[in-house]
Amino acid sequence: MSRPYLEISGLIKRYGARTILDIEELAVNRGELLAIIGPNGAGKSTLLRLIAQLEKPTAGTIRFAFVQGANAGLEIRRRLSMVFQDSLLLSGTVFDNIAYGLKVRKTPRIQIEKKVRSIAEMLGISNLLSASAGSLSGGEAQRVSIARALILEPELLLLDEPMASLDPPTKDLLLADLNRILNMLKMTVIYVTHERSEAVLLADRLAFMDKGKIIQVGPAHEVLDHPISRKIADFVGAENVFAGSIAGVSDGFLRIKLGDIEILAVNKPGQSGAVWVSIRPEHVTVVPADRCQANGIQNNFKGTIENLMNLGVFYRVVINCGFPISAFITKQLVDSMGLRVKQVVYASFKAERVHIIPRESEECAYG
Amino acid sequence: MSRPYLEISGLIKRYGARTILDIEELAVNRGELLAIIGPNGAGKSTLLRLIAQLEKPTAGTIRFAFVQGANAGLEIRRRLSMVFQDSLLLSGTVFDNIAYGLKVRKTPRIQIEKKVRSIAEMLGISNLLSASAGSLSGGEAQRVSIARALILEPELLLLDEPMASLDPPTKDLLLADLNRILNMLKMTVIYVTHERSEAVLLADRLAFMDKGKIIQVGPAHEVLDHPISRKIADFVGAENVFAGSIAGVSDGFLRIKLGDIEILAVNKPGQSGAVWVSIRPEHVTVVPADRCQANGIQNNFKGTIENLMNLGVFYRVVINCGFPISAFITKQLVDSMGLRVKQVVYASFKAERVHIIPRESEECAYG
Amino acid sequence: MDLIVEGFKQAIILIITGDELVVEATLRSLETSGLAVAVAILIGIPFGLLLALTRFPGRNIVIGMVNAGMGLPPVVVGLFVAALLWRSGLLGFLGLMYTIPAMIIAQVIIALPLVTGFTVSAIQQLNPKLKYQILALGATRSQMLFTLIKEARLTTLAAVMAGFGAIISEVGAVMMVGGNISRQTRVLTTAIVELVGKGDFGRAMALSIILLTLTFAATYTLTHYQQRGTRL
Amino acid sequence: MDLIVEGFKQAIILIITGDELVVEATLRSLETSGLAVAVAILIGIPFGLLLALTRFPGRNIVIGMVNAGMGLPPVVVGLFVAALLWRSGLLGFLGLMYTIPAMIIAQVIIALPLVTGFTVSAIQQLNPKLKYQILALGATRSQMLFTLIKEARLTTLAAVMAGFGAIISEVGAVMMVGGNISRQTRVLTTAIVELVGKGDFGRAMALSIILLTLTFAATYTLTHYQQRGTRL
Repeated sequence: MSRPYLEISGLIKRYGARTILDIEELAVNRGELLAIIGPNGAGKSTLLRLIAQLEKPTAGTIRFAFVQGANAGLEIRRRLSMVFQDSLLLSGTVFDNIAYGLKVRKTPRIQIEKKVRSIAEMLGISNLLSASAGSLSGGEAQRVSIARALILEPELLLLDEPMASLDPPTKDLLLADLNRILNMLKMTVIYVTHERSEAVLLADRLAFMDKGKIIQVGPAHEVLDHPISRKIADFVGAENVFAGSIAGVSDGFLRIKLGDIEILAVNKPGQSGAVWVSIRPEHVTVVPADRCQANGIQNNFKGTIENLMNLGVFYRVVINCGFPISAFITKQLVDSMGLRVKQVVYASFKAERVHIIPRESEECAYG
Repeated sequence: MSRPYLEISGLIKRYGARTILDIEELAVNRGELLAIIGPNGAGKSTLLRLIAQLEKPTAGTIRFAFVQGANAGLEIRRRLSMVFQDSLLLSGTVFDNIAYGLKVRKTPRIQIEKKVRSIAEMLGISNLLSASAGSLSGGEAQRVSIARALILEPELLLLDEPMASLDPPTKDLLLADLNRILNMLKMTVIYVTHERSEAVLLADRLAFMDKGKIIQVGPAHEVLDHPISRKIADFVGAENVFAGSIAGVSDGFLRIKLGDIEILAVNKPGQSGAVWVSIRPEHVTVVPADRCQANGIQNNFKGTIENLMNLGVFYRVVINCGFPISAFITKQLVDSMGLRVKQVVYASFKAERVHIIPRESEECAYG
Repeated sequence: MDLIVEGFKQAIILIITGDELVVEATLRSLETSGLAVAVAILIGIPFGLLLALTRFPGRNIVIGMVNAGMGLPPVVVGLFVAALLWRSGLLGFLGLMYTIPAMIIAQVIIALPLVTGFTVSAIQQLNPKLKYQILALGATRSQMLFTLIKEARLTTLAAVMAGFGAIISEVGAVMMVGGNISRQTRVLTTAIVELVGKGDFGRAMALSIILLTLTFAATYTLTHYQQRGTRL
Repeated sequence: MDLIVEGFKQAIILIITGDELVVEATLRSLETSGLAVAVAILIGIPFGLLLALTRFPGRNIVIGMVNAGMGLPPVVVGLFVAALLWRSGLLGFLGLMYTIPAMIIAQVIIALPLVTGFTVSAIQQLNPKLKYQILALGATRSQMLFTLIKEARLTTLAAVMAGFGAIISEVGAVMMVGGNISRQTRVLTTAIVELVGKGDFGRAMALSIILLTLTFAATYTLTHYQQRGTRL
């Protein structure tokens, strides 16, 4: 197999005595979109700035498949481009802004004209080309900023929370367009965000950063479904996380005690002691207690509905079964089953949906 | 029946020659939460400021069930309270901030102490009471701001986009807490937002404002499912909106032509001519073309999947059936049916789910 | 370098030994500018609050005048005060020309737009919705005013410092209306000009050191509080 | 009121008829302050860019000195320049005391911290990430510098205006090192002080009107561009 497109090793960045970034290994493959998520201050933006050669690392190397040697400044900068949270437009027209990167590369005027028109079309801003950059709305400005980066046909596109300043309807539209364009161009992309929904939508692979370190990295669905620490579980929206301890094995299932209650999980070797148990709310089904139950589901708990929150397309139903468990249920199901607060229901989930996180891993995760 | 708790009539606000607000009638009932949604600049905040007696209307009256007379200044201000988008904390400690409204009312110190502790508990900020207001995070500051308003036990609570400055995880938590607290206190509330998700979650009734006017007001589900204009339909997230024209009646169903295609809707008297047709994406079901179809569904269109967007709990599936139709499908269903891009499927929706908006109504809606 | 080094040495000695002229000019400067800034505060802060918080016809014109006043060359102020207080002037009968009150009048006119203007911007730097928030929490109008001043107190202090710094280092106007009369109207700045003319660099430097100490104390307070921020 | 009204009438006549003293002082002021501000621009703008965009040991001390310099009383500048240029001073052999070059030197020292400081804050008012964005679009380091100056050009112009306004209305330093010598070093401000001392309010007002026109032109440009905004 060929070596990774981008390869980071032993990368450290310190400001004075504070270590902002400390990444042992990270690789990005050609054509993939790696999303980096994590709380504010995790070092996500610093990592992008180092990759973009905008700051120098304290130690370590960043190697690109498309340039000889490491940390080579302008040469690398001219092969990639970057979009920031603020649109950072220059004074002048939208055309001037989109053309900027080509102008500094001394591209002939006639070629600039052609490329600007084509990229503006792609982002739906053709009608704005002669508008002043200062007159744009937030969403338009960010489209210009993205066009300004894409026109350079970068080997690697770095996006630093590009949606974070937009209001939700504007963001939804731009996100859908960006998804379409990135799929079409098959560009290699690193996308930094603290919004899990953006990462879920766009990412091929997902890296979770915290306190300067990459805690988990893998295919997006794997990080979402199998977070390796409590903190990641919280961040990727695994709402049902409970402290428990492994009590033994019965009938091939792992028995986990949460206080008085026992949950069955798929048995994997080497599990023992104190654990976090997490069940994603979309994997919990709810049926009224007077109906027949689905068969083949190992975990069934009787409880009363404590809260029904309408989240638009689906409801969050919180059921108190001795412990509070959340389920996401479509509006249609809630209506058809006539669910209401204080109703007695069964909350059920399969043993294979129970994800186990060793509680020792906290020491590592919270650093 | 008793008269409304708050009753607005003929309310007009002009700044110079510009009319910012022009509301013929609006009533709020005791104990309900009325959410006011609409685009920026619709006059939502101006309306709240007028209700809160912070500005004087150019014309019209605002009557409260709990005070004699209209527009009575301090007396009314002391019976309601308001939370803004920015937390607007005063210098000093969190305690000082929460206590402010009681202090200006000369409440005895011992009573203030007790109330502050109890309200801080409710909002989960007991541990912050002696912290400096300047040291808080955005979410904490907004909790203090809400506590500062709730401690006054207002007859009417006005909330002006209280979540708009918070990042999503912080917002989710605060929104859930606010939902719980407001349900518990059964307070009368007007909640202004441009985020439909907040309105969907909290509102008993929903008013849509645009250009200073209230365009539609009614029970939340009614406004969401039966928007009376294209603009409202777009705002409340009815993604499938198509221009069509009524072609006649067959078998008791209304036939609507969209280009070459015909859609069946429930027949209501008095429909004719040019219309907008809207089908909420969660009402569209998708089945692979090789499977048997659900019966009893009037509208079935064969098409190919153009796009599959992972939105977390569910997918948005865009199907091209000659016209592009979006469907929201749970992740579980997408997985179990093995849906993928370019697959040929049936998109189906019931006639009763087709919502019709007269196209003439645009003149009125867009003013 | 001789003159500067020698002057500096002398200056230190003069300050330590309490040279009569040095002490006289320092006290006169503090007296004049201190009184002037006090008067400017008493008028300028309430006036600034009024301008920042109320809307009345002609308000923009008044704000424009305050801004213009902040850029008014002191010699022009000196000219007008002199023309008023001159023997044959409108207020000549008061006999104030070449007295400390004349200098105070000129300095008040110089400092007033600064104090007023800074107060206006101190209040305006507060979030404009803060006023609404305070009222919506049930405050009366005067409770609201009091709370706003409390919130803007640091920036308002900066206003006072800026005014003091400007007038204590000003020379043109005080020379014109005070006349730099020994033991009567001689202040730090006018004395420095006089002493340099005579080639007495030692005394001039002693006075300069004192002047710098006073102005930097004012400037330091100003930037210190500006950086601590008016934001909550 | 007589003195002011009469003086104003006379002033208008003197300006219209082109009174010799009025013309002389005006031209001398424009010449001196114009040259001084030109020198301050040539040194201050590149120096300000350097301070805003690079990090070097001692940078904070230099920025502190620039800020201190912005609050330096002009009479203190006058004292030091005089001590340098005095017959027995370090540069006394140049014979510049009481000449226009001496005034220009003093004015450059007064204007330089203003121009430098405003340039620094003009660049710092730009979004700090703008520099990164420009580099990330493939600009070379000098292309980046050029683009930043272009983005900050309006605020930089304001810096120049502030410098010019400060030195043309200053009186203490130019009097000390220029001496207000008729037909040689007499500028607007020193002439006004002299004329008021003589009771010649007509001429003093004529000069004041010109001075006000010049300073307000500068202030107006300043606020105009400040309000148009340095934000994109």
